[in-house]
Amino acid sequence: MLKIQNIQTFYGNIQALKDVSIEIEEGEIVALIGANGAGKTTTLMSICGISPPRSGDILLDGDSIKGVAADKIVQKGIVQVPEGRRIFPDLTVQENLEMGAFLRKNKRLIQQDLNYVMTLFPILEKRRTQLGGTLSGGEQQMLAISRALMARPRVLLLDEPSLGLAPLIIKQIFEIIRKINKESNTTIFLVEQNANQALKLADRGYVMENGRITLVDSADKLLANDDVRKAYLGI
Amino acid sequence: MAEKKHKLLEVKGLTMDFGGLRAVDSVTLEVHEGEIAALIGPNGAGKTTFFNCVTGIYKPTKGDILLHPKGLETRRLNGLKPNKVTEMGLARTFQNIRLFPDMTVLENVMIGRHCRTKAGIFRAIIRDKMVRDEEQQIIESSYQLLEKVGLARFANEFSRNLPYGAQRRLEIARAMATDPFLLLLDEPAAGMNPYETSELDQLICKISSEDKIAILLIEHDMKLVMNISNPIYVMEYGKKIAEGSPREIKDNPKVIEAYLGEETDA
Amino acid sequence: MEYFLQLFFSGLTRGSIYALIALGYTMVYGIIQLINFAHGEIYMIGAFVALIVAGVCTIYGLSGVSILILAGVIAVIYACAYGYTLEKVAYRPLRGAPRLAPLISAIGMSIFLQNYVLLAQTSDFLPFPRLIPDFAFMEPVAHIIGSPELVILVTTVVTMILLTLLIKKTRVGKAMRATQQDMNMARLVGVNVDRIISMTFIIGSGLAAIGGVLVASYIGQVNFYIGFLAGVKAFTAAVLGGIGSIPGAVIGGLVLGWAESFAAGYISSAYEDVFTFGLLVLILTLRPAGILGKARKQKV
Amino acid sequence: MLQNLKQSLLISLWFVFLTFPLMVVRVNTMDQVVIWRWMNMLWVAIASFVLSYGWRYMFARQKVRKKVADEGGETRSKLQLLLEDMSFRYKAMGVILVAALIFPQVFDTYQSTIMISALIYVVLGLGLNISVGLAGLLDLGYVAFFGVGAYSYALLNHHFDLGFWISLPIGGIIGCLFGIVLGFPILRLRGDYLAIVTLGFGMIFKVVMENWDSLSFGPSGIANIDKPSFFGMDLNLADSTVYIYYIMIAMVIFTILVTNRLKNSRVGRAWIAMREDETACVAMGIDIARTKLSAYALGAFWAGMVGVLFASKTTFINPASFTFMESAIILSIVVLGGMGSILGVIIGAFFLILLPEYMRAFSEYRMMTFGAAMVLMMIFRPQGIISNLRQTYQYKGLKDKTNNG
Repeated sequence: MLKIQNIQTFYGNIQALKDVSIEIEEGEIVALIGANGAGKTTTLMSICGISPPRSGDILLDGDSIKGVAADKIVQKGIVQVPEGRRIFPDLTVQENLEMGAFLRKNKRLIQQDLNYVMTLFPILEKRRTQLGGTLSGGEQQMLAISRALMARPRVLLLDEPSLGLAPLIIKQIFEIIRKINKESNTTIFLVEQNANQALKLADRGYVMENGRITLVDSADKLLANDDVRKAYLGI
Repeated sequence: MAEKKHKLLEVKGLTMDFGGLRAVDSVTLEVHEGEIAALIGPNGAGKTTFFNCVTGIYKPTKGDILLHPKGLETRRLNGLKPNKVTEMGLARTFQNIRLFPDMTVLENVMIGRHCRTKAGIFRAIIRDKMVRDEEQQIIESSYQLLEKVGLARFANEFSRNLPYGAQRRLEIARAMATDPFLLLLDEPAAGMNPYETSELDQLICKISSEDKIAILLIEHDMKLVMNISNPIYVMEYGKKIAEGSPREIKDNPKVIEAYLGEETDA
Repeated sequence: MEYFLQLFFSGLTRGSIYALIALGYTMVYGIIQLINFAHGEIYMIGAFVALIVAGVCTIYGLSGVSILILAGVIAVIYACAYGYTLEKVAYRPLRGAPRLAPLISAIGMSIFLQNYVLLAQTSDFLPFPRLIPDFAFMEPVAHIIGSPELVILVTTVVTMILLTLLIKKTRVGKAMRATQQDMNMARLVGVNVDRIISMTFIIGSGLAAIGGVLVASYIGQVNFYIGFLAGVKAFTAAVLGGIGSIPGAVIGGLVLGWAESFAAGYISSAYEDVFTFGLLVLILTLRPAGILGKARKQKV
Repeated sequence: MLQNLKQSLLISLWFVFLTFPLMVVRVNTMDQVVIWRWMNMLWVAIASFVLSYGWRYMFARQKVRKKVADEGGETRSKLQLLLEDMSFRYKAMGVILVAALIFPQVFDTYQSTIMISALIYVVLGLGLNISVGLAGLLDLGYVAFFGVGAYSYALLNHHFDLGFWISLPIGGIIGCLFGIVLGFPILRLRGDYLAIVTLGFGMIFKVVMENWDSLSFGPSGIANIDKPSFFGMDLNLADSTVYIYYIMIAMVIFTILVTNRLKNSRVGRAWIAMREDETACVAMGIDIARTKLSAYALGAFWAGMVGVLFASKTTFINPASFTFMESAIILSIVVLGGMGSILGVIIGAFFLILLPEYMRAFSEYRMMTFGAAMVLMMIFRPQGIISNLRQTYQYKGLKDKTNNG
């Protein structure tokens, strides 16, 4: 459903992505793993239209979305939970969630989804009127995921959802991600440094190094791959 | 190695709070003469914040940072301005490269010489012999540093036009130009390809052995870390969770857990 | 005491006008970090358009508060159109350019607009028709606060309330706040940031025009150059309050209005502007981010 | 094609609407008359229609250029390449110097006077270039230092009968002292805050000069300031203009020499580094406070000095000469010319000062054109006329040879 074909993305003169191709089928969970600075975040930003690729193409259901404005891409159903959460710090939790549904008009359905994410993460109900910036890291991550869900995404892009969180919360968040995938058949593209966790959750995985995809395989096989283990643990 | 080495940097119970968030939680760490020490840990563990405290960019909430230059008296670095810290002999590089993009490669290194040279405004205008000599010396020594990191052929390029890996090495050269006895490298290998990384590996060892500069580095590339550094300190959630030789670190279940999630089957 | 109250109210009136103009600066700055130097000119154009409408009407024999309202509405519409065009022509092509470029462009636009009005109209001060009658119910307090002041205060308060509602409650307002806090994230939830920036310019310009019309009818004259000083002072107010902060702009405007009014009343009216900028230097030295501004921790 | 036409028609329609009240209706509320100037609508429509084509063309060109740059192609203009050729530069400098020296012999006093004011702005531009162009400290009140210098000389001359030559360094030093004193509170400020505070200083200076009658004689200013003396001789107007012209040429050369040396010195590099990245700069052991202050004070020094000359040239000064507009023009010289580039600033000064002078025929339109030019320049050539040239050093015992812009 989402097809990235040989994209090259630059930051100024620095080439961040070199010939990256990724395919994601409907309903799948695909993980992109790699070290810091490998180009994972850039990949997501290229898909979302924030840093459009200079060459190559990105197709959604066969239609090119390369060069389409970021807000139009959201409208097409690709929604990102960016690295570092990026909650609007001076909006309340409720307002943050409403911002997630910015492009939707149907008030009743929005309310319904609001209730849904509150059951998914009950803590958000409690924090409803609090400013986003005052939440703890884990709560912010939950809010960020919920905000993205409010857009009713067809493809959910997650950038390092485990970053800086305690193991228990990571576990909780990964379970929710699985649940979102199962319950609403949302396609998920997960970018992680925490390779083990990500691959356990995903169906398939891509490994990225220095802006290139170096390995593609099913998640189980990648988990067992010696190179992957070496790359991440230096063992 | 049995002989007790001179302790250069001593950090005791360093704590840094941002609002309600404790980014660094009573971390204790030491760097001795001739060492290449490494500080590792998952993203967001507080490593860079630790660097920023030591180099004076942040003022730590609690704890002591003591510098013991050889043959000089001990200095407490807490609350000193970053330029004073650098003057004291402690230089650093940045995680997200911070070169001076509109200056040439050579000029970037020449900036590093600033705190070791003297010419003021009036002398610069008059440009007497001493100033000219000093200037020439800055050029020569900067050029030598560029040769050392393998960037001499780029000397007159704008630094923004350098490839990524070369920019990282330029940052190291620039930091070395301040004549440090201790060098703090923040993710020097980030964004480098394996070939560049192995070159960097050699460069760091060379700096350590030839220039007698002790090194403390933050790094994600485990291969690099395990190859060249000893001791290794591991941070997670702002706390130091382990320290020791590469072998000890590899076998430490806490470390494996920190890197892989809660699994301990590695 | 009476003198004090007089100064108090004249400071309040003045301050509320500064606040109206300062809002435009602060909103634009909050989103694209640009000192919109031409904002004062938008204020001037608003006043001028109002003068033209009111002038034509009075010459054809119409008069009264309703004319002022008509002139005000047309002035606001035109100011909004100018603000929108200004952004499109002079600032949008410069998105992502070095920081000084849009600032120079803004200064250029300010010079351009001033001289455009000068050429199209005149360099003379034109009297603005007196359209606010002395209300009978104001008689007992007229020596402290006059009818025009009352109109200004009521209008600004109503405008501020409407603005607050717009920003707090509406979809656009929320999008504006979100864009200000994190522009790329706003894009990622589907906000058309370009449109929001245009909206910001339009709203800010409208507010400035309201200020322009009020001042013109209060002071009673208009000239192509009035935008400059008003603009500089309003920007000072915005910085005082903490630029980027909407309540900050209001507080900054009021502080500035009172400071000027009291300083002029008790110390020396000639040095009014010295107090203005002296206050600015003082506050920024003590609190570099302004009264309500937040010091942003920069990431290293 | 058709789409372009439609777009241009729409733009034209929009501008007709936009300019309608101001361009068409002219109301004189004093005499109670309204003049309707309907023809203006036609002019606006035609002008905006034509200009919209030009606008589009420029953007298309810029896009092409950007693509070339992305692919690593040559984007420097022919002029820029020529300027990087050292032998050409030396020749050009020689020619310009000779032309500058014989100028007053060939042209009349009026031309020399215009040239003097252009040269004054060259020095002002170069002075401001130190703080804005090199050190990156945006200063919107620079004209205040110019005023300080001018008033210093006027007052010293008026009260103590001090001559031009002795006052010249004094004016510079007083300007410099003001720079230091005003510099202290703003050291902590960054970027736009700095800009607005400096703007405030500029305004304060003007207001104080307008009102402190006992010191500055208020808005009426100080008249009968001595012109520079030439070995005690009294010169007639024409001769003294020529004399001042040569002083000015010498001053420009002196300024170029000094700023050039500074730029290529340890101090100058620290300024540039601070402009590029303050955090990295301080991590290199550079004392930011001292570096900022030195740049600010040195910039003020030139302004003070050239202020003395300005006062002696006009023999009359009042606060009206030191408005924000002046600061804006000096800043525009620096930015339009090319930040940090000495040659660029010189060209920028001539461009901005001489063009309006020689456009006096269209004097009505010149300020408007000036404003529009600033906007267009920023949009289509934000790096300025001359972008900063790369500096090269020779090493390995070779003699230091520099190439600078």
